Amino acid sequence: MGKESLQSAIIKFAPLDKLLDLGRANSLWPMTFGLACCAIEMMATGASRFDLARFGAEVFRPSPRQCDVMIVAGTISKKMAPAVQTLYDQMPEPKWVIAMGNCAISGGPFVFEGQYGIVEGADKLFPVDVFIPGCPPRPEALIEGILELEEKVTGHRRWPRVEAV
Amino acid sequence: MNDLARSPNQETFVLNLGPQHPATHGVLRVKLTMDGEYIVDAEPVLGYVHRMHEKMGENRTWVQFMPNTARLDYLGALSYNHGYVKVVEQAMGLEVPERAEYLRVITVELNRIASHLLWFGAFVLDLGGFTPLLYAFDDREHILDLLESVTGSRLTFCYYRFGGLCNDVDDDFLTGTRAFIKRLRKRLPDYHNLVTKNIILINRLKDVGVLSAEMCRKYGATGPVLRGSGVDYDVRKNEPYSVYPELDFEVPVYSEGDSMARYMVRMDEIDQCLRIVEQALDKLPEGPVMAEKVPKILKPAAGDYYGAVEAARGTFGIRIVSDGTNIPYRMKLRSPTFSNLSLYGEASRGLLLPDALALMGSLDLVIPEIDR
Amino acid sequence: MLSELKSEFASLAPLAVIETDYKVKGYHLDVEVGPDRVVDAAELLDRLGFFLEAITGVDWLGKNPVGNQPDPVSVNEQDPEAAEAEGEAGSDAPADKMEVVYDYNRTDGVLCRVVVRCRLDRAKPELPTVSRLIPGADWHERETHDFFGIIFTGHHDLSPLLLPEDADFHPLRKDFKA
Amino acid sequence: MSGYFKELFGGTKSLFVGLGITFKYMIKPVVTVQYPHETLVMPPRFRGHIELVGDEETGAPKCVVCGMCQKACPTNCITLTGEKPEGGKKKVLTGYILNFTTCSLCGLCVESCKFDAITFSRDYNLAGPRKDAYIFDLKKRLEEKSG
Amino acid sequence: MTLTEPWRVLAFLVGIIAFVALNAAYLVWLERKVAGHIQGRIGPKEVGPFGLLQPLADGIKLMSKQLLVPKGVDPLLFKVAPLLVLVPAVMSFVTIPFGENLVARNIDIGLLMIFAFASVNVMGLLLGGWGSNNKYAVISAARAVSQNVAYEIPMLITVVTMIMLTSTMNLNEMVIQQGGGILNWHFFANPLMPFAFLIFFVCALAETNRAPFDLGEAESELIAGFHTEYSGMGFGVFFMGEYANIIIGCSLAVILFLGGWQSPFEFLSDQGLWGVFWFLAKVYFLIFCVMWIRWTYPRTTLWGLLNLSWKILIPISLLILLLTGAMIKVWPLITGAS
Repeated sequence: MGKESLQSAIIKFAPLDKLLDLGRANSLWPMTFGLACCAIEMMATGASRFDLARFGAEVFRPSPRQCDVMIVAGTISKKMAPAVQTLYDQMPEPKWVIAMGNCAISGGPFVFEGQYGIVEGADKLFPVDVFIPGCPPRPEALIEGILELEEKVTGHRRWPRVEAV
Repeated sequence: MNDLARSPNQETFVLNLGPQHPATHGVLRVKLTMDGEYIVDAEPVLGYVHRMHEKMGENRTWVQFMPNTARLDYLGALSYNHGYVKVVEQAMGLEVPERAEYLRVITVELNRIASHLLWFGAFVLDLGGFTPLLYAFDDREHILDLLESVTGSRLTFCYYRFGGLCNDVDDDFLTGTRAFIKRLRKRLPDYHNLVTKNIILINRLKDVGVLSAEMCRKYGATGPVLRGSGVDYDVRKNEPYSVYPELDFEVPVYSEGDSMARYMVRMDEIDQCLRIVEQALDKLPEGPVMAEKVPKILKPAAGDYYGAVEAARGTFGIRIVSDGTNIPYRMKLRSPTFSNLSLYGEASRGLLLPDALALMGSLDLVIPEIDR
Repeated sequence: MLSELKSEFASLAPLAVIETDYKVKGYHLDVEVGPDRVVDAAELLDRLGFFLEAITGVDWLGKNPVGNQPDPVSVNEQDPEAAEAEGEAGSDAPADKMEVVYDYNRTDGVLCRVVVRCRLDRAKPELPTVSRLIPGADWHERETHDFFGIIFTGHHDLSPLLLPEDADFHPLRKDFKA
Repeated sequence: MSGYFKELFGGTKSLFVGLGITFKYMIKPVVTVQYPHETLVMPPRFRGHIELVGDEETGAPKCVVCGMCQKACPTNCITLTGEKPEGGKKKVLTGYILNFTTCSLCGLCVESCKFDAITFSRDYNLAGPRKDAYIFDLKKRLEEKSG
Repeated sequence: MTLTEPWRVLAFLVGIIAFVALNAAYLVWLERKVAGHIQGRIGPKEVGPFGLLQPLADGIKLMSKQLLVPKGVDPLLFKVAPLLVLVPAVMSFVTIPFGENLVARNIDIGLLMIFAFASVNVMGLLLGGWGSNNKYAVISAARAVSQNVAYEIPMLITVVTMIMLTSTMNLNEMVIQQGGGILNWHFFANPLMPFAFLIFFVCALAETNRAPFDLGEAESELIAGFHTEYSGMGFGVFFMGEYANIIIGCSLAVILFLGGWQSPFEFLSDQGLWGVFWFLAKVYFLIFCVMWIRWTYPRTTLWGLLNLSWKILIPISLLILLLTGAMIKVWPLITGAS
């Protein structure tokens, strides 16, 4: 459903597209969709110390119809996979996915020989745009992930890169 | 409460408080059969974040299971580390030095305050107030900084070892903790004035989701849920372990059994935890943090052992069955919210939808701990 | 408290009643009963004001249950020794057991944890449900059924609790292959 | 009837007290650390992904390929390859691959290493568009760092 | 600058729609800034200076979003509902006097027209909730209707009291009567007026599903209330409608009680464009209070909400109506006679 990319307009309005991308990049509304421990770090990022609101991303919409980015924060179990797939399909285009934490990237610490319960990585269900490793990653890593997504949407990065000291 | 024994052909509809819902704080699904806005029957459906902890307990060595215990209830992870370490030390008969026990109590109680603060914010968020969550998170960040400077991680700690701790504590942790205690004691009256005394909140919580002591006993509910219904049961007092007997603190008990009582129990527990941390800081002895002769490869004697610890949400019990090798034979994790939630079906019958969510919020659920 | 309990349990013809050392084992009394006596034990403890803490399933494939023989002086210990001897010899010897352990505890300040153990034949693990008496056991039993396939007769709904709805495998059995 | 009025006035009083508190916090300074512009300093014991420690003088990794960390890791994220040069008797490290995406940052590997060859790095803000960027080759990273 | 007829209508039309659109955008910005600072954080900052371009970015994103019409949805109701919320709000700006002679149509029954449109707004919520084939939306629609009906009555009783006091329904006329300094405002006309103002303000809050009464759009219970199924601009129009209704509610409160475009100081009352400044200053102060209340209180219970209206607000507003009526009739007799 919706595999063809949206931008294949016949007449390419470069400045208009750039404006649309800029608008979309600066108001990414995430979905309140916390699975496990990383959800608490996602809430901490929305809280007052790290404050996602500065990037216009603090409107955590509960309904998938009104969000742009799905932050998969936690372990996707096999029982939860169809629900996550439905949520992804319910989101209107253009939509993005951030895989936050090792569990969403590759099953994290719950991968062992003969495991029966979890999907090893969100990219087995739908295309993922930004990966944030860590168990759980610090709130700054999630903000870095959102800046990474904005760089992917607009094509250039407006914020300084921070070297871990 | 109200007469729901309507004629059988009253058309009820099934509402899915789906796996993704802001009020479930995780992936719990509750199948609600509703008659208008009243709940006829509620059936929680679990397993959406089942992470096979007990299966993993059977294919890794005793010390390698440590990170798993922290990922059960990541809000009060240190109590789970403490429970696991305590039951293995009990089985091996290991002696833990005094300083390590005191540091364990200090870090567990700080973690309990952080867990109660997050519950306080999330609970008032369920009731519609957004701001207290941000104030609670602000305080919680201070605790996470303290614990991160000692253990290295913010949420999923792996700090305790069998026989002690993996490294000692430096001085600015101690001064930082005292400063934090002063700061939180100044802010708690604000929380009470903003939320506890608020007439809207009182109307929302008074006589909502009343749990009798008998129903709690029948379902095996423990922790603040049980203490909210008038039963004075706290593992730290009933089965004294670690250095809790040397520290004096009360266990808050309210007998009304409604959501307001459970709310007040947890808010008073924050004060008690502050008292415990303060006393433990004063009595902190010098000395090593790790027992001397801890065997490299741990092999507890064959047999099964049970250990219980007071986690933030209730009694966390671990039943380990060892067959003498260094791989555990069976690891049963008794999580408190599993039993606390099992009474939800019966307790929420006849409630309105917002009251049923207030009841669920007052049970303080962490879903990965229920699904294990 | 313990003496009163032991006398009460005497009427249930338990297979083994052992007083264990709380400091090491974590519980005070370890009672092993047959599958048919489980409901009576639950009813007795419920009457005395205990609450059910947990139900644990253990799969003893190819091993003999080590549960309740901490100190060799326990009261009647015939069958485990016998099982020990020929357990090693036969491959899937009849000794294979599936064990269900009930933990009971008190909340009124008297520190007394009682463990009720019941051993079932691994091929057809079946025992009556206690969820009619103690509603809290409902989910514990469904979960034990999920992981071990132990059938609790009389349970109103033994569908998978933690595993996906259509799960027909029992992951915590020792011979489970993913 | 008196309960009705008492509750009414007590209630409205609590409402205005609540407004006062939020106003007090509105005037208080903001606690935000504006991440890309201002950053927090990580405590010394912060647990980022593990990294090899280079010898002071030669800069070569201290690791002697004993494999203790590989055995200690609960989720076997570390794969070690080393081979013994013909003359010398000590093994030399040729590859140290860390699959950080399955690591749970428990610290058992750092503890099990007797030669202090690995420590926790201080990378707290990793994020990127590619998944395999987080299967680190620690030997190459050490060489780049000591450069 | 008196414009001739067709140009005057065009100018006011453009003015009102620009006022509503700009306000809807920048009230969202103001709300997020106020919420931020109450909670000790900053709010939108990186998008343009002080985050001023944030509403622009939100607008562009919402407009360029895919407009999903889910299967099983009643197509007509689903599409009409957001308009039913926005259009009445915009149209009731026609009779609101922004300045001395700055009013689109100075109709004699301006107040009645505004309340006629206010009731259409409820239809929007109901049809939106019912049309989107979503159980949560149906529950929230039922709640929103019962809440609006419950709070329409005390609001109208208070308005009847004010009409009795000023013996006119023409909004501009009402404001002129409150001329000459702060003491002539109706707020200070007689000791009951502060209570009437409080009741009117609480009803305005409940009417627009805001603050402690947001049971219609209860985020933490009913996912997103009646606009659960709306994506992109459908949700955007609902948002604009909500903020337009808030402005209407606050400006009515200002006109009825706080002296519309009259300046609070005696000597400063030589009008001109100053009237607009005073009017907007008062309206924005009330809007700030609405936001301040929203970020302080939890949500009330449904029966608590209805009890508040039927058992507390209606009796008191009836009492005020009677007492004001008595004061108007009896007071001049006493003072006049003696």
